[in-house]
Formats: sequence, structure tokens, C-alpha cells
Amino acid sequence: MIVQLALFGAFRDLHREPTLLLEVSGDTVSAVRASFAAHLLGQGHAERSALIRASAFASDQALLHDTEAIPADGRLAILPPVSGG
Amino acid sequence: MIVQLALFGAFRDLHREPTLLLEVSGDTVSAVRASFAAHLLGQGHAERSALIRASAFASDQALLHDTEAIPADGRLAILPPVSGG
Amino acid sequence: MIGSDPIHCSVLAIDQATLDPAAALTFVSDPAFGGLDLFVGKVRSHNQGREVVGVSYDIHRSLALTVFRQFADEVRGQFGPRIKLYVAHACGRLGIGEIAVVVAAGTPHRDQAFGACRALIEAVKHRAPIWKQEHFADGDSAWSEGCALCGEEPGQKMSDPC
Amino acid sequence: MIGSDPIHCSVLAIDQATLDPAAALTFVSDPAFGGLDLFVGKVRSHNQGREVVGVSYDIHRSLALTVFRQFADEVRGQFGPRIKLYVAHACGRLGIGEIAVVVAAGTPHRDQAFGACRALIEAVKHRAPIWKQEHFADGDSAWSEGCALCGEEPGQKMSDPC
Repeated sequence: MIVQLALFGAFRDLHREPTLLLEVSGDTVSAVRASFAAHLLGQGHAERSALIRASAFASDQALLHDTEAIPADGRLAILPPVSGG
Repeated sequence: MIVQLALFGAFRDLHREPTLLLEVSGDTVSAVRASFAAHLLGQGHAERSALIRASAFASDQALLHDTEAIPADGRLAILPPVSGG
Repeated sequence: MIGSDPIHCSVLAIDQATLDPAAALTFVSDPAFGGLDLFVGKVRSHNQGREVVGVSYDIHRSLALTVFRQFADEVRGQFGPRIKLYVAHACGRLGIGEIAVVVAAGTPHRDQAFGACRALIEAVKHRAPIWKQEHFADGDSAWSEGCALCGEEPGQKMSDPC
Repeated sequence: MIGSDPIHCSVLAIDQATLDPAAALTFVSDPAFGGLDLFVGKVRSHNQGREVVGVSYDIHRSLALTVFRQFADEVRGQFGPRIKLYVAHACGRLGIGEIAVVVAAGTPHRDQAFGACRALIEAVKHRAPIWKQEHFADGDSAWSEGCALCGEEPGQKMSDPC
């Protein structure tokens, strides 16, 4: 399925747009994580794999565990470690 | 000696003026404490003796221990337990 | 004590509004409250020895508003129910001395106000979807290291400055 | 970091001036400081179950200013030296919701700001020559029980709400 992945923080520097359309083979959040890691690897950003592992995924309303299903609307966000305040 | 004793908090209610002229026999703060206690007793305020025991004395700049001398200008203040803020 | 909503949460685009500590104090005030504690986070001129000229905040706005309210509800459970809470965070690029975050708590007595205000800013700092990019005097910029939100999987944490 | 005096202390007659939290925040701000904590103490409508309509504060002004600075120096020793501190207390009769005291601390990081602000208000509450008379809705007035300043003589303490 096609996922619309919103990028935040350090991930914004890797892509021109604030969201990325990603082909995901699988229907869980962990599949999105794997697809995004593969995508960045393909873009020559192997150094980001640790950041992807440290990131969470979320819908507009809640964090999503890796075992959860991708939201029906195909939209989610990747949240690198946070540093507000 | 004659001491000019400034009154604060609950002691203000016992005297028309903010200061009281007090005849003190002795030259230490403890003598002032004793004279003021005797003065209030004479005014019919025996119920204030515990408050006097719980009070501190001070110059304009510092607390004065009971063993210290009365300031040379004869001015000091009696400070009942405090409740600021 | 409280008629309307005792919790205020906002994310403000810095080119449209500025954070207002006075508004926070007004919001958390109540005739029954004797103690208000307010925290203001500002952009500071140095970090870890490097001169900073500005900070850009990136925020997942809808999720941030949701979790701000969750944090406030948690704090209310711990220090309330007689409490009012305020959280506002700036989004966009700020200069030195500009306000990045305002948190406030009002309660009958001061101990709860201090405890609640502290708990709320700690939650915002460690668990809200907010990212800080520091701009240095030498022209370099860097996203700050932060707190991983996927803490239920300990093996996936980076070295954590939280 | 600091050129001028990093400590502000004042006692304000309420008929001549009002306490100003914004001025406190401005005073404790500094380009090097990322964290400001502010405490505001207000007159509240109830105390120990009784309805309050106002509070009169009596202050030994010269001694209060001296000890405010002593407290601030102590706090600076504990949480500084990179710190700015502000203390202002109202004198006179205040109505419900009016500000009795404002304390603020600015530091590079928030932990010191919270700790310093808390330590400073505790000192003001427990050790400053300030007396509070509560005026009740039933017409009665009473001086609050307080903290004895002659603590070096334990036998002379009253029952102590401190």
C-alpha cells in the first residue's frame, strides 16, 4: 500500500517536502519503519538507520506501536527523539 | 534606660501608636523582653505572655539575641512569629 | 471553584503570535488559589559552549495539542483536582531571549503549584512531538539530540540526553 | 553574564504601586538564561474553611529589605553564581485575588530556576519580618499564626504552622 509519511525534525532535511509517499509491503507500523529505512538507504542515507530505529510513529492523535496496523487513511508521521521547550 | 520599641503584627492591636516608650532596667535585649512583658501584664494582657516569649527582637538591620546589648540609639522592634507571602 | 475548562493548551506560530506569560497567569488564577507558579523557557545564547544565534522549533501540531492535554490531565490527577494549568509552545524560528514555552499552574497552596508546573514542563520537554534546531554563530545548524518516544522498546533508544 | 546588580528586592505600599510579574520576568532575564521560574502569591478567598474578604500585610520595611537580600545571597550561593533573583512583597490591605508577593529566578537551565525560586519564597514565607492579618466575611479579623524568628531558643516556640 501507499503510505503518506509526515517528516519531522532531522528527517525534514532529507526530503524537499514535509511528507513522503512510500510504497509499503505490509500493513503494520513496523513495515513502514522497514520501508522508510530501505528508502533512505537507497538515497544514500545509511547513517540515518540508528535515528530511524530510535523514532516513533504516530497518527494525528496518538503514538502507534510497531505491531499496530497502518491507519486506514494511510497517513502517519515519523517522530525522531524529541527536544521541545 | 528608655527604649523605643516598634510594634508589629498582633502587638499593634495593643497600643494606639506603632511604637511604645518603655522604661527598661538593664541593658540587654532580655531586659527589654522582661519590661515589655511586665508592661502588658500591667495593661491586663496576661494572655500575651506566650506571644512575647515566641517573639524575636531586632534593630533596623538584624535580629538581636537576648544576650545582646540594647542598640545605642535605644530603638528596637519586637517581631512576633511571621506569616508573609 | 471551576466552571469552564481548567486546562489551556496551545501551539503558536511565532510569525502570527507571541507567547504571553501574563495571559498564562491570568488563566491559572482563581479566587480560591493562593499560589501560582510560572515557567518561561527562552532561547539562550550558548549551548554546550557554542554560540547560538537562533532556534527553530518544528512541531507536530495536532499530536502536540493532544498530548499537552494528556500531560495536563496526568498532572491534574496528581496535584488536583483544584488546579488550573496552562501550556503554550512557540513554533518557528526564534531569536536569543525569545520565549519558546510557557507553562503555569494555579492551586490553593504553593507546594502543588510548584510541583504541577515542574511536572508539566518535564512532560513537554521529554514527551511532546517537538524538535529543536539550533542555529550557530558559525553558520552551522543542528537538530538537538532528544528523548526517544518509543521507550517501550529499550533496545531502540539512542544515547539519551533526557 | 551580569553587569549590574543581579538581585532585586522591594517592599511596595499597595496604595502607591502594584506588584508586577512582568517586571520580575524582565529583571531575571538574560541572554545566557534558558529558564525562568516565577512564583506569584495571591490573597485567596478561603483559609481553613473561613471566607476571607481581604488581608492586611504589616512589614518591618528596612529589616525586610535587608533579609530579602540575605536570602537572595544564600540562594545565589546554592544555585548560582549564574543567576538573577527578584523578590517583591506588598504592604497594606489587599482584596481577594490581589498579588501579595512575587518571586522570580532566572538561570541557564530550568532545574536551578525552579530550585532557586522555591528556596527564595520559602525563606520569605518563614523568615521575613512580615505579618498577615486576615479579614473574614463575618467581620472578624485575626493575625495569622506564624513562624517564630527566635528559633535558636527552642523552648520559646509556639505551636508552629511553618
